[in-house]
Amino acid sequence: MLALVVPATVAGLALGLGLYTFVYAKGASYLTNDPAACANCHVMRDHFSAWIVSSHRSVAACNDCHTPPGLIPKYAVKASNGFWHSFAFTTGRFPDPLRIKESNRRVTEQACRKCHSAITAMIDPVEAHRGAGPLSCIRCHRTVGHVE
Amino acid sequence: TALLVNIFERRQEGRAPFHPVVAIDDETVDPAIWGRNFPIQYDLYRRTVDQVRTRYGGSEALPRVPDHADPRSVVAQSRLDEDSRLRTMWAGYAFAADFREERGHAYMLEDQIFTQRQVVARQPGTCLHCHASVYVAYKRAGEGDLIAGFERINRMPYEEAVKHVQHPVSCIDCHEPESMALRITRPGFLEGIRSVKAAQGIEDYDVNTMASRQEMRSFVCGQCHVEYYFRGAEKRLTYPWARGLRATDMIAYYDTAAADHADWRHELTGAPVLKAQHPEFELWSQGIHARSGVACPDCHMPYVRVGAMKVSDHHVRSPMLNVGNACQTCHHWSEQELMERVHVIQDRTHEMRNAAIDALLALIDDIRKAIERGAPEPVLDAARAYQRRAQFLVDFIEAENSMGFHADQEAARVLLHSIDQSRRGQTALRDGRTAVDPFAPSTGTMGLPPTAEEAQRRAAREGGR
Amino acid sequence: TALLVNIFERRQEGRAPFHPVVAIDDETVDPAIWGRNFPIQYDLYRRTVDQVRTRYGGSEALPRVPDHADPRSVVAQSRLDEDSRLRTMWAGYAFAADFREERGHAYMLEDQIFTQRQVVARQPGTCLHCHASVYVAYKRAGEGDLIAGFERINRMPYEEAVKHVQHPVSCIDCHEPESMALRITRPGFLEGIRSVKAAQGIEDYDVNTMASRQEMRSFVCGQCHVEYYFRGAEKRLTYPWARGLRATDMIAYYDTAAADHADWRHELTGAPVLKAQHPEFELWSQGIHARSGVACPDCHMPYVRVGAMKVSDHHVRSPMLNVGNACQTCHHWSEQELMERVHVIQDRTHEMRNAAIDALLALIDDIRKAIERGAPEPVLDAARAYQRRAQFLVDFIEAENSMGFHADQEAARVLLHSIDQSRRGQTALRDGRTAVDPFAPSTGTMGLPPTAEEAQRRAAREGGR
Ligand code: HEC
Ligand code: HEC
Ligand code: HEC
Ligand code: HEC
Ligand code: HEC
Ligand code: HEC
Ligand code: HEC
Ligand code: HEC
Ligand code: HEC
Ligand code: HEC
Ligand code: HEC
Ligand code: HEC
Ligand code: HEC
Ligand code: HEC
Ligand SMILES: [Ca+2]
Ligand SMILES: [Ca+2]
Repeated sequence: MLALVVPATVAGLALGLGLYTFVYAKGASYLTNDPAACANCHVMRDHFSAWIVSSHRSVAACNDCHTPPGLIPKYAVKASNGFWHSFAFTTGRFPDPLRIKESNRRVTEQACRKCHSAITAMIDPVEAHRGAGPLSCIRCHRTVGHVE
Repeated sequence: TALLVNIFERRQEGRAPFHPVVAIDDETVDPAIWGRNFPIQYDLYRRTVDQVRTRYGGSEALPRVPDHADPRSVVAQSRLDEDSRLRTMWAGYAFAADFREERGHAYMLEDQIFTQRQVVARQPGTCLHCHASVYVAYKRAGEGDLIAGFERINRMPYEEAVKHVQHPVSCIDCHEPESMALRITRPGFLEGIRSVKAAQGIEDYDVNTMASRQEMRSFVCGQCHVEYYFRGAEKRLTYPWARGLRATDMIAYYDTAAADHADWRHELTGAPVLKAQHPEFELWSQGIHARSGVACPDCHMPYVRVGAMKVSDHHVRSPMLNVGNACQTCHHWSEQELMERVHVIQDRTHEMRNAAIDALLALIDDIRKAIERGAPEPVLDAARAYQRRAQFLVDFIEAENSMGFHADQEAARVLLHSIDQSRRGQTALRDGRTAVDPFAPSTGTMGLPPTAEEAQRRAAREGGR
Repeated sequence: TALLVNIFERRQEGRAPFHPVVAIDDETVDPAIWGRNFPIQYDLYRRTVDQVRTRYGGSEALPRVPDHADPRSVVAQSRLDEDSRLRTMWAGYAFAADFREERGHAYMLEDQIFTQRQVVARQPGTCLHCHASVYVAYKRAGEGDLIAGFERINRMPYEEAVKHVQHPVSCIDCHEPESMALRITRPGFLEGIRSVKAAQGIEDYDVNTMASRQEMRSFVCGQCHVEYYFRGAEKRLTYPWARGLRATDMIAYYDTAAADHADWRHELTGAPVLKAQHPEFELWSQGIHARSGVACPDCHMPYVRVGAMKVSDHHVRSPMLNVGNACQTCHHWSEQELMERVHVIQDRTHEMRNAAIDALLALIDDIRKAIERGAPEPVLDAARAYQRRAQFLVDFIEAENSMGFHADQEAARVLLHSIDQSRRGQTALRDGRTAVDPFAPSTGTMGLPPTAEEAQRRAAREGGR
């Protein structure tokens, strides 16, 4: 019995807290495309300033690389990131330095293709063969969005 | 090429980046035919005839007067003239007659045919494995069975075997005709990599079905840029990897499994010595780049933009001639700074290599003198055992072609042990000792480093950190 | 422009908003007072009492029963018990009596006062230079003249000199009270760095006015984490850098300029030997991190988020206890992977170090035996000259505290030459040779690497890439 109640309560609390902070901590900025919105959080500022000086500042904003194409998936990712970032931000429970999560790294990898599939058409298809792993753009172009 | 076109079309919403004009199958050896479908790669591939020298690599184009025996009008510089100590190290072996700086892929077949090493010694068909497009030749000689054909051609005298090939390494040796995916066509590597994986506890490893794409990017090069020897009378090409890929693992292998094998008996000392050869793949596997998932083509065939397309630069060459594309995507330092970093690493390796060669030559000279003054055989044999080790270790780094860059600390470790073995040999000889100290240094990773994929998965498990 | 941006951003964070609650001047030694103005840094600073062991670093907290002579209830583990070969290497010197793993800054003064090395030998006041907050003490002893006070305290017996100090290294030793800017307060470094710069052709180098901020970030550590000796009767603290910062440059220095200097005569061989000590600064200067503008605090005092603010982690310690902040800002690998990379480098170095110590001990044993059987002095002296070199080189890496990490290939180069000198000594002895081969390996950079700033300026000139 107790075993059921406790987690439930915790979840409830987390959700409540999450929703609260989502609003309070300007989590709503997730719904815009304005990079400055992301920089609302001081923890995002390093990445903002590193993006400002990157080769992509004038061609791609945060969401171009950190959300998948298509409205539904886009806001799905935003919702989850928005919730977790807000939650993490409020609880202060997050790694320093920040590390992109595997799922978000995949989102970003796909983002490259959104814009560059033409130039990479020749090198990309080879991956389609066998269990051969996909080609990772970030492996070589890690700093396109953020100059270190 | 149907499959390939489909892939391109799916990706390109109909904009295929190339138009297959000819059909290519698993018998198409001539790169010119493949080139009709992939003109960019073919043009780049043909540029491997260029010769430009770097501080320790590239190659110098030396003009020569062609003669009946050797029609080449240009060769690479002689490494023997650059450092005549090599003649002493290899005394009594074909390498003491002719050893040149290696050059581009375009020359691999002619350089093998016309080297003086073919004149001073009779070579087996095995040699072709890495100097020609032998894939189809093997299949034909084996009536469809690659390995059977490989074994048949190994046993032929070189002059006869060479009649079965026409081209240097070609598209078909690295690519599957339908998909252009990378593949391994060389029996030496198929068996070699299986033996390493077995040593790591992975049974029946089949590289062509089990390797990741990123691994394949290095394995295709590892088909040839490796240490090898000809096992037994059937001259079977063998990569001495059963104990691991490190030079010290190979010593362990040559001290036990292949204790009876010697490439030749040293002319001055009578020691049963070994010739180490181009272990780029093995040394790279111990370095920080391999550990970081950086493959040979990342540096030697970096992507290059041609028109609206990015392609792998099939002009395989020294990255020092192409630092911009080869290094700067990952390292944001200036070209000059990156070259200096390579030179610092190479100069240090070169200094250590020289010290190790001097130590070896001192040992060789000591043994020679001991023979003259009639030292007892058991004592001489102990000293010869040390020479065998010391010489293989220093030759491993001398033969490796990056002058230590592929794994700088590991290269130094190998040279340090070479000097230590020379030291033990010199003192054993003077003390008249007949016992040979065991040799089993064991740090580093015996096999290939964790792949980028593995590292990623681990990182993921740790929650993105 | 990777690094500059980092540094720039950090400079911003470095300027933390602070409200001075007490006045601090150039006489304020007590860190607690500075701590009133900078509580965060002070709290972190005090954590250097923590003791945690890593594979090759950190330190182990060994409880002991305090006694009258030594009131410490906890000490670090003994390095002599871990590897008793060190006792033979240092036979006849105080280090053979007591040598422990070093621990946090908080212990520096007590560990120096109570080491057995103080019991078996009389030490000079010079020792304090790196174990206490001596800046104000020097100024007072010199009536305002830092150098004069330094010279006066050097000459005092330790027991007397120690009365002039109260604290381990403190804020005032690294910071200017008004601006909190970094500064050099140690005469040994002021003179040492001037001598290197002079060797590089830069005259009258004044570190406090001419060094860049990024350089200062390493120089403050270089005040103490360096090789040194006491010159002449006045026991003047001297850093042997006049030929360069590499171990091999120091051999050249000790073979010529300081040929008459010996730290002690080896008990078993009578060789005039040298003790190498903690050359972290020198080894780091030869590594890829120094070359990339990465300073000691980047790894040992990385920026840490405290609330909304980032401060330098004044809990100076092993980065292996803090990989996230210390390494992951620059390296996007998992913590586990980064630690494995360090361990691979350290394990290789450890293997080579062991081989070099064995070779040295073999030489020491040979000389001892040669003395017993009454070999002629000139022959013994030649062998002793080789011992002096071989021992300093291996001790250089043994004493350096990163087990090769700070410059892995260079550490291997030093160990390789150590074995080579042992080898030459052993053979010279057996052949009864009296001549000593010259020793002048010369690759690498003699001084400090081009700074990040220089490298970037060069990059900028070449057009940004
Ligand atoms: C051109 C593509 C691109 C754009 C635009 C971009 N990023 Fe990124 N971002 C990346 C890539 C690629 C990574 C992963 C870096 C890595 O794996 O080291 C990343 C990682 C991150 C991280 C995680 C930290 C890390 O290094 O793993 C944060 C936070 C981040 N981005 C925030 C932002 C913000 C905020 C913006 C807008 C101001 C932005 N990004 C714009 C490509 C981009
Ligand atoms: C409510 C404050 C806040 C806002 C607004 C915000 N972030 Fe974050 N972000 C954080 C925090 C806190 C973390 C660390 C979370 C973690 O690593 O667990 C983070 C981490 C990240 C990461 C790396 C970790 C991961 O989840 O992959 C990326 C990428 C990122 N943010 C992108 C963005 C983008 C793009 C925007 C704007 C659309 C944005 N952030 C807006 C607070 C915020
Ligand atoms: C919103 C579209 C967009 C996205 C998303 C995007 N790029 Fe770009 N990228 C561009 C444009 C536009 C340019 C500049 C024109 C050009 O050079 O093609 C560019 C330039 C580049 C360049 C050349 C300049 C340089 O920095 O070297 C590289 C490399 C690159 N992108 C890689 C990437 C990678 C890798 C990703 C994913 C992490 C990515 N891009 C995501 C649009 C995009
Ligand atoms: C193995 C390293 C590597 C990988 C993986 C890689 N690239 Fe590149 N990329 C390069 C190099 C090298 C260049 C420079 C080519 C040149 O300038 O000739 C480049 C250039 C580019 C450019 C700029 C071309 C131009 O000059 O405008 C874009 C855009 C690009 N890459 C996108 C991508 C994308 C998207 C991916 C993943 C699908 C990717 N790259 C994967 C190495 C890589
Ligand atoms: C991180 C970059 C990098 C990787 C990865 C790499 N190499 Fe190299 N390689 C170099 C450099 C740099 C040199 C030195 C070139 C010179 O001195 O001119 C070199 C030299 C060589 C040479 C001699 C070239 C010459 O011009 O004489 C060969 C052959 C070679 N590498 C093969 C390989 C093989 C095979 C692999 C993979 C198993 C590999 N390399 C992986 C950077 C790399
Ligand atoms: C079929 C055997 C074979 C394969 C496969 C092979 N190589 Fe080679 N490679 C050679 C031979 C043989 C030479 C020397 C040719 C000569 O000197 O005539 C050579 C030469 C080289 C050189 C030296 C060029 C110079 O200018 O000195 C480099 C670099 C090189 N290979 C890299 C690679 C890389 C990278 C791969 C994989 C992508 C690879 N090789 C695959 C056999 C091979
Ligand atoms: C396992 C693969 C392999 C085999 C087998 C092999 N080679 Fe090579 N060979 C190479 C590679 C890789 C290079 C380029 C690197 C180098 O020269 O170190 C090379 C370079 C050469 C060169 C040019 C440089 C030089 O040494 O003058 C000649 C000539 C040569 N090989 C002859 C032979 C002969 C003769 C045989 C048979 C006895 C043979 N090779 C067997 C892989 C091989
Ligand atoms: C020594 C090995 C080797 C040889 C020979 C070779 N290639 Fe490749 N090729 C590669 C590698 C490695 C790649 C990169 C594949 C990957 O990343 O999966 C590649 C990629 C390609 C691709 C995919 C697009 C690209 O450029 O990355 C095409 C098409 C291609 N090669 C055509 C050819 C043709 C045509 C020839 C003969 C003229 C040829 N190759 C010879 C090693 C080779
Ligand atoms: C695909 C990415 C990639 C490419 C291409 C690459 N490197 Fe690296 N390099 C790395 C990584 C990763 C490391 C390990 C350090 C780290 O994690 O940042 C490294 C380390 C190094 C180091 C320090 C290690 C040592 O041995 O001292 C040097 C020097 C270096 N690279 C030079 C080069 C040069 C020169 C080239 C081109 C010939 C090159 N790299 C190509 C990714 C790359
Ligand atoms: C790139 C990172 C890096 C830089 C820069 C660096 N170090 Fe280290 N240092 C390390 C690592 C890693 C170790 C090994 C720690 C261990 O084994 O636990 C180490 C070990 C040490 C130790 C022994 C620590 C212990 O726990 O016993 C000292 C002392 C030290 N370093 C001082 C310095 C000084 C002084 C400098 C500058 C001149 C410096 N380091 C620069 C990474 C660094
Ligand atoms: C005034 C001299 C002095 C200065 C300045 C100094 N150190 Fe030390 N350091 C020492 C002494 C002495 C010890 C050993 C203390 C002991 O074992 O009791 C030590 C110990 C250490 C250790 C070993 C800690 C452990 O757990 O083993 C590290 C790491 C270290 N110092 C790094 C640094 C760095 C980084 C700097 C510069 C920011 C620095 N030190 C500045 C004298 C100094
Ligand atoms: C040039 C600076 C410097 C001078 C002078 C110096 N030390 Fe140290 N000492 C250090 C540093 C740095 C460490 C920590 C690194 C290490 O232990 O290798 C240390 C560590 C120690 C330790 C703890 C580790 C051990 O060796 O047991 C003792 C005890 C010690 N020193 C005693 C002395 C004595 C006694 C003298 C004078 C004869 C002296 N020190 C002079 C810098 C110095
Ligand atoms: C062994 C040297 C050393 C000692 C002792 C030391 N610091 Fe620092 N401190 C540093 C270094 C290095 C920095 C980084 C400065 C920079 O980047 O320019 C720093 C930075 C600072 C800063 C600037 C903000 C920051 O955190 O980067 C403050 C404030 C500071 N120290 C206060 C103190 C106080 C208070 C003490 C005494 C309790 C102290 N320091 C003792 C080396 C030291
Ligand atoms: C401020 C940036 C920075 C920090 C902090 C840093 N590194 Fe590095 N590291 C580099 C650079 C730059 C290189 C040279 C290769 C390159 O240019 O990417 C490098 C190279 C390396 C290499 C390859 C060289 C070699 O010796 O094999 C290793 C391993 C490494 N770092 C580990 C670490 C570890 C472990 C830490 C933390 C204790 C650390 N680094 C901290 C920037 C940094
Ligand atoms: Ca070459
Ligand atoms: Ca320690």
